[in-house]
Amino acid sequence: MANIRFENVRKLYGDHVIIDNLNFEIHSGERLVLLGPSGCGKSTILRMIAGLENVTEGHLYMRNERVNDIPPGKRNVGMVFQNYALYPHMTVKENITYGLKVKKVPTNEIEKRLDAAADFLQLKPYYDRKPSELSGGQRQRVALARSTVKNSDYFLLDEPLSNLDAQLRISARTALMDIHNQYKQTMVYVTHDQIEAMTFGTRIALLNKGVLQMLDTPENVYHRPANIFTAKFIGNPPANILENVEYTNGILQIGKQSIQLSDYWKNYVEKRDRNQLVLGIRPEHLQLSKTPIEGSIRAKVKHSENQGSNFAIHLDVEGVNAIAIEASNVFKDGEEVFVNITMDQIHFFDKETENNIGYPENIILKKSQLSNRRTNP
Amino acid sequence: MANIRFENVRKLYGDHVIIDNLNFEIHSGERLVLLGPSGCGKSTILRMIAGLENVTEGHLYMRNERVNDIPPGKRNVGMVFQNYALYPHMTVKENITYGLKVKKVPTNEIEKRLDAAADFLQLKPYYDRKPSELSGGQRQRVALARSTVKNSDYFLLDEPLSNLDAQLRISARTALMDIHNQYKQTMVYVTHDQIEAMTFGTRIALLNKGVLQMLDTPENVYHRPANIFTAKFIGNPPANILENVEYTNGILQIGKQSIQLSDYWKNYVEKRDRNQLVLGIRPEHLQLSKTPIEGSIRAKVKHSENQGSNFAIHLDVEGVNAIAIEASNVFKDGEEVFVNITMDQIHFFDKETENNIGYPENIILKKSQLSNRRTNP
Amino acid sequence: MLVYFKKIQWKTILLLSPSIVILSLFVLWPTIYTLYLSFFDWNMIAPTKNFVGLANYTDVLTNPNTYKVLVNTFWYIVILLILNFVVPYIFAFVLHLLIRNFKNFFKSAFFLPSFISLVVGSILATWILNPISGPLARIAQSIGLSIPNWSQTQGLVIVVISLVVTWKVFGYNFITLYAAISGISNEVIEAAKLDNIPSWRILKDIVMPMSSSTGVYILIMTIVTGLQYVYSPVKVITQGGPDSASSNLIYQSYHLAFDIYSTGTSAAFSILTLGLFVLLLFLEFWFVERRVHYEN
Amino acid sequence: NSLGSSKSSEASGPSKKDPTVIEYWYPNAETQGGKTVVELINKFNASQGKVVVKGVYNAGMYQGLMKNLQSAVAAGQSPALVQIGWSYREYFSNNFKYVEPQTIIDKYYPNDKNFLKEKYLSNILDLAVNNKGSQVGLPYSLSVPVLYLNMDILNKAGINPDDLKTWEAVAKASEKITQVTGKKGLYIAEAADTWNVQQMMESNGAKTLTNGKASFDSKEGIATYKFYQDLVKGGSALHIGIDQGQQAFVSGDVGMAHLTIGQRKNITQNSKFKAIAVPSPTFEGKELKVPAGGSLLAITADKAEEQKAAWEFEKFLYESDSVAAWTQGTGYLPETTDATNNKDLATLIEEDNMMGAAYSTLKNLISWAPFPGNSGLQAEQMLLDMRDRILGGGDVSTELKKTQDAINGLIK
Amino acid sequence: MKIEGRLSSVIWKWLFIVVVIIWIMPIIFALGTSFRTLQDVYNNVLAIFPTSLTFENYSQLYEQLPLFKIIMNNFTIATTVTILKLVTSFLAAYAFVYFSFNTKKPLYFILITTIFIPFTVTMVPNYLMLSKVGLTDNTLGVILPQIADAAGIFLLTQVMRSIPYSLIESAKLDEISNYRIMKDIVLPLIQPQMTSVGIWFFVNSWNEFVWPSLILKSKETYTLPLALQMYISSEGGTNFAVAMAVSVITMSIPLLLYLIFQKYIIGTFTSSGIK
Ligand SMILES: Nc1ncnc2c1ncn2[C@@H]1O[C@H](COP(=O)(O)OP(=O)(O)OP(=O)(O)O)[C@@H](O)[C@H]1O
Ligand SMILES: Nc1ncnc2c1ncn2[C@@H]1O[C@H](COP(=O)(O)OP(=O)(O)OP(=O)(O)O)[C@@H](O)[C@H]1O
Ligand SMILES: [Mg+2]
Ligand SMILES: [Mg+2]
Repeated sequence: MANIRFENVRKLYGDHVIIDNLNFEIHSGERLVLLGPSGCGKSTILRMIAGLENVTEGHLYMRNERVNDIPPGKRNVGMVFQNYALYPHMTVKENITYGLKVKKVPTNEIEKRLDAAADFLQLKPYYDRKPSELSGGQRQRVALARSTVKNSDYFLLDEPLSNLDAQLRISARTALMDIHNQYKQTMVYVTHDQIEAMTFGTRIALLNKGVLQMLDTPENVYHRPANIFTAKFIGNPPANILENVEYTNGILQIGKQSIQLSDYWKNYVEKRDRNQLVLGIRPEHLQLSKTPIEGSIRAKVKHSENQGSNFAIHLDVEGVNAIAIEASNVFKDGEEVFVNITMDQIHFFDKETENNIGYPENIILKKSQLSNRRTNP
Repeated sequence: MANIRFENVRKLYGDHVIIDNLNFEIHSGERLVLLGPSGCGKSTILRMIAGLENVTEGHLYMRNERVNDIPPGKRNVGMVFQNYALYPHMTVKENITYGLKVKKVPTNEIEKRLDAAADFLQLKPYYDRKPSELSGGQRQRVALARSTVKNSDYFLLDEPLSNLDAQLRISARTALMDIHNQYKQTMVYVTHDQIEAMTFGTRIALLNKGVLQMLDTPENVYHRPANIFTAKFIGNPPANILENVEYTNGILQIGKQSIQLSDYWKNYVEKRDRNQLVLGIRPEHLQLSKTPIEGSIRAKVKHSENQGSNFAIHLDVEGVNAIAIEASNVFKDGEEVFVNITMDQIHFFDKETENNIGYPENIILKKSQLSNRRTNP
Repeated sequence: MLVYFKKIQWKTILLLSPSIVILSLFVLWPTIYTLYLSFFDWNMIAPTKNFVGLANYTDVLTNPNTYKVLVNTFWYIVILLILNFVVPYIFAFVLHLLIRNFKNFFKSAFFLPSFISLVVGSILATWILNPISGPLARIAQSIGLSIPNWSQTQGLVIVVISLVVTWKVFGYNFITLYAAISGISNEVIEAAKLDNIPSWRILKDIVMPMSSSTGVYILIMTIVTGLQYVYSPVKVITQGGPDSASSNLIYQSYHLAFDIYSTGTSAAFSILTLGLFVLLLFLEFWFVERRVHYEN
Repeated sequence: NSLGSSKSSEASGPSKKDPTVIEYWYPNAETQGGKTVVELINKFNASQGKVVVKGVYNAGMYQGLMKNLQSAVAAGQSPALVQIGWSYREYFSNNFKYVEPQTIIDKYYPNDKNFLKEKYLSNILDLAVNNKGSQVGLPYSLSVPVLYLNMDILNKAGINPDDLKTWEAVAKASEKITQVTGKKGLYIAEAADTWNVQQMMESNGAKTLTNGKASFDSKEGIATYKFYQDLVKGGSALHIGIDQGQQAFVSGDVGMAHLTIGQRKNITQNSKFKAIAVPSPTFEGKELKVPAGGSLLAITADKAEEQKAAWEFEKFLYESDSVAAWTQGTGYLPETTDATNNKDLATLIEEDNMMGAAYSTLKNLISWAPFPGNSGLQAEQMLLDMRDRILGGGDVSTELKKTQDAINGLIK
Repeated sequence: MKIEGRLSSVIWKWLFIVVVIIWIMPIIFALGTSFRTLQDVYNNVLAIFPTSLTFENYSQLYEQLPLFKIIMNNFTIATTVTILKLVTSFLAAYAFVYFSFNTKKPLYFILITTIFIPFTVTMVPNYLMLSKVGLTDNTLGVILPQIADAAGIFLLTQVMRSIPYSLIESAKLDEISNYRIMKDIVLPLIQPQMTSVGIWFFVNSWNEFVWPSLILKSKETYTLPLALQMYISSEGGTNFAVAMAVSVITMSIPLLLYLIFQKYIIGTFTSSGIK
């Protein structure tokens, strides 16, 4: 039962409150991805789990035991530090195997693990180099290799692939999943790469300023964001947020334009008795056409961005910026376009609390069709 | 004329050849993105431009002047180091303004630049912190701010946003573009983020093991990869590469299956007199259907990956791995599907040289329609 | 690495010349002069110097006392290395990483005796450790023990004199090593802690190598200045006795020069001592230096 | 010192002719009459206008003074007047330039023609004559070893101080003290010289030197060292360095101490017990001999003016009042015959038991092992090492033989 | 750090306390002795604190010596020596670490070798040299040879070599002059070592005895360690009480300076994480 539980955890650095009253549980053997803006406290959480940072207030449980006072070495945690923390005076090989040697793991076992790690991280040619003679990405890989050979119960990774190229990152990620499937460690993984978050995590915890925003499966985080922050944070480009949307009698007033809400939404919203709403919709759920369609609204193309496999079309919708994703770009800058909104895919947020007001039942059904969960490779 | 030209540049570390005979020019005022696998020599190139690393052999020109022996301070180069290189004993503010103060830039000018940089990088609350009291991403932002305030002729950025969250990364990138539009420095930008590379660079230089693979606009690099390496490296997921494709009389033999080549390709390939070919096609140019279509080939779904806005469907095509991108996932693991290949979007590579054999004229026309270049925001 | 500095030699000259001038004038030149004197039989004041070739050297090398002093010197080095290198290293490590409170108190308290001269330290030692009527002896007597007659006991006298030197030098070595250890990136040590590496291995495998550039300094200074510091307590307490049992190379060359006025043999003795030290330094550069971790 | 002297000559400005400034080097720490030296200098300077004496204290006793003198002379800057320890007599006279006092007298002060003969006992004057027969200087401080007694302890042990005339008796008393009181019986000074041992040896009929050759490896020599060694081995005598030894005695932990008369003040002032002294013991049936400690005054000035000035000052120092002050300040014995003209001094010698004990041995004075030539200092060191070895348990006869051979090897 | 850490840290703490007591006791003993009469010292060896407080030892000193002048001499010498040593060492170390020139290694080796040269070798030739230029009995004559010490170069070179080079590179890119790099980057980073070696230089120069005793003749130019020698004698006995009074004065001045700046000094030793 290698779980982790935060109970009313507070963490201060001096006077700065970094984490304020954190409560959540990481299940044994899951791969939890920690997401959040820079400086929100991700590394701090990892460091508290590792025991490198003391918990200012509250309780931290691991294996259902309170560990506030257990030293780091006794927690059986492996960790990839954000800035690597390699031993500068040891070679790559020594860096990777040092911990095992001290633990008196048999030499052939050490060699086996070393080879396996060096293999998937392509480190073999650098065994005898010192960290100072490596490139940034190579150093990061050594850091990753060092903690994978440890086979610990808990495995904390602080942006372990941020300095690797896309291809290597994919293969490393796949290898990490293989390792996880084999050893079923409890993994906590910090990343800024959304695709990594979506594909790697069994659950995602989204933090902002030390406060947990949402903790759910990747599908739910993406498709059913709990609040505006989540909707805006997840997705690249992020969800479009139209504030100042007025609801009256089934009609949404967006700036000077208005659209008719579908019936199930109308019922749902009316029951909630609100008329000041925030509308959220993902770029890929906006369809553009050159000619008006029933229920579409006018917008102007500001510019478009080639993203390789598709284009991000930046729009001006009633003075608000919005982005749509299109497979090909047939729009000229400044052109007027018509935006069609898929009613199934929109979110409404409370203007004050910024929380999602929820979904009518038949949307939930449809969304769940989408979230046909991927099985592990 | 703040250009940079490498002429037969070789760089060794001890006995290791890092860069072997590099020849290329970076135009004055352009935004060149340096791409390449980890350890290929990107940072080394930046460091040679900055003058921090000497050129073992060959000539490096800046402003059309040979600079091999010009000290770094005289080159007017700003640089974001991959490992930040912040001054540990100075506060954030001091770190950012130190260089300007020494240069005796007037105080109000310093304040202006500081504020501007701190603004777009959201650093204001941390002015009086030491680097050791910052999160990883915050440190990176300080490093970035420190070099942006410099307003130098050359601006070298070594993965400057790798530790930032997606939203901040986008806004920082946009701000960097604004700065660039204002000052028109010559920017060399190292990144592992493909979207960043595609959206930020006016040109992309792709390196592998110190050898230049391709140097062209993002569109051309994406849509007309010069060789197999480029095709495989660019794109996420990367292009599908089917080796061992036999060409005979307009028919491509792929494993046990065969497809008819379109006429223009047939003519083109025949003129080149080859029959051992490598076929490349991007995942988004594979269409899947549950029922066979004219010219499609059979494949098996291995598994699918939710990437947030779409799904990556991993296929087994005649024993070779391939990936297709679909907006929604209607396929079950293990199901048989039919893959339709868009003839306009395929690439053929020479089996030996691995170079692209080129395109028939009418494909060039069609592709250029796609690459309707984005203008700057 | 950077190569540009090669060109601006005048800056190098500017920065180095004060040290070079002063050291040449007050150390190098006297040394050369001493080398010259080592070939003469002279006492500095006699009007003529007698050239005696290598006689002074053979004198020194055939004198059994020389070897006695050499052995003493070896023991001084061993004891001083333990007390002034190994122990402060451990203490600095423990204080930095294992102790949480009163850090500043301990730092100051360890450093405190460094402020006192060795002459005073030696006088104090003579009194406090007087085996008949010193305070320690009185305390020992009251519980039925007695203090050994250390100043007349071969071996023990070296230990006690080393302790006096340690009393003064320990704090400086400690604080210098502490500064080096506290400069080590915390995260590297944290990485080791996570792996449940025992503290002594963290010290041996991580902290010592990573602070080794300062460590080398302390190592060498412990040997070199340690031996020079021994001079004061020996002079004050034992004058090298009993029967040269507390003498070392430095004291002996002083003794030859100023007690016996044998300038030539003293010069030869000093030159041989210097040669021995340089050999040690060479060995250090050979064996230790390559394992020292430098950032640049 | 050139700076210092020019400064003091300016200070005494108004006189018509600039006074002659000379340096006088002395080793007297504050505990050893340093204050008296300064008083005497001041008194002299105030008494006349022609000569200004600048006193220079040299730390580290005669040894330290010699070291500094060596350097100064090498640099061509010798002082005018120096105190030279007796043990340095030969070394000094063989290596430094000095003027015999009689030379100066004959040259400049014909009136003082008989000064030396009148002022000193001949055995005392001879102390300052080197092996080659040259009068190196004039005796200045005279010290002899005496046996200090802690009467509190002796009374407890039932020992009569009058019985302590021989070393044999002292040895018995020492054992008795240890038996009765548990304290240490005897401490014989172990300074960085073998002065005290020499007293024992010579008083046992052994000769340290015969015809310029070491001769202590004799039956008597061996017997003396054996005697000393047995004392230490027996446990009642203390074997310890001089600082700790005198500390132990003053603190009241030792019954008897064979120390220089120079310690008189220290002992009387700082001890709490009743302290007296008896003359150095001799061995049964043997004549008492005491080697002279202290120093001679040598004139090292080479300019006529300075030589004259030095002599003027020296003469002042030998005036009976000066000698009396000196004797009282240092605890040394008066070296001149007319010193007792000073009433205070006369009463002191008469009434002070310690002073009296020392004074009574003046007639037994011999000079301090004057090994010839430059070998003296090395020989002294060898004797010292030998003492350490013997007291540390070495075999007496082998050690004596070895050392004697080595010293004679040096002298040859 | 935590439970087990706590146990061993308690053991260590007690060990430290024992060492501290041993370290401090002699100082307290010296302090106590300086306020007792010599007779009291001889006869109540165990009493650390005076049975009857007396300032006699101090007043005796004050009468016999130009105490203020002596302290000023000492101060001038120690301060000058310390500053000159720190400056020259720092400059030389900087050149050795950050400049490259072809004779660097041998030159460095030679300079470091001078640390090994015992003072017995240099003492007399230096005396002869200085007396030739008339610097005997002169403060400058005491100062000059004391500056000739390569230990500072050695330490600072070692420390500078452990500063991450990228910091210097970053400054070089900004065309920061060497002077500013020294002042703004290198100096702050090696401040702990500068402080410790600076204190060490000061204290050792302050306590230096052998050389001044050779060169200083008149009481007006004396330093405190020479004053101490006036109360030490094997012939007349050592006046232990007065000697301790001199010692207390001698140690209390640097100690006082240390205590005044303690916050600052010890603070520099806690600045962790240069890298
Ligand atoms: N001091 C050195 N000695 C030997 N090899 C070195 C040294 N420094 C760098 N290298 C090698 O040079 C190659 C290029 O390094 P560089 O830092 O330029 O890579 P990079 O492209 O920036 O990689 P990354 O994306 O991982 O940062 C790497 O393979 C690295 O191992
Ligand atoms: N020693 C410190 N003193 C004060 N504040 C600190 C200290 N260390 C970290 N912080 C602050 O704590 C907050 C959380 O830091 P943390 O490193 O956990 O962020 P993070 O989520 O890992 O960010 P990033 O993605 O940029 O690495 C940051 O705002 C940081 O400025
Ligand atoms: Mg972080
Ligand atoms: Mg790099």
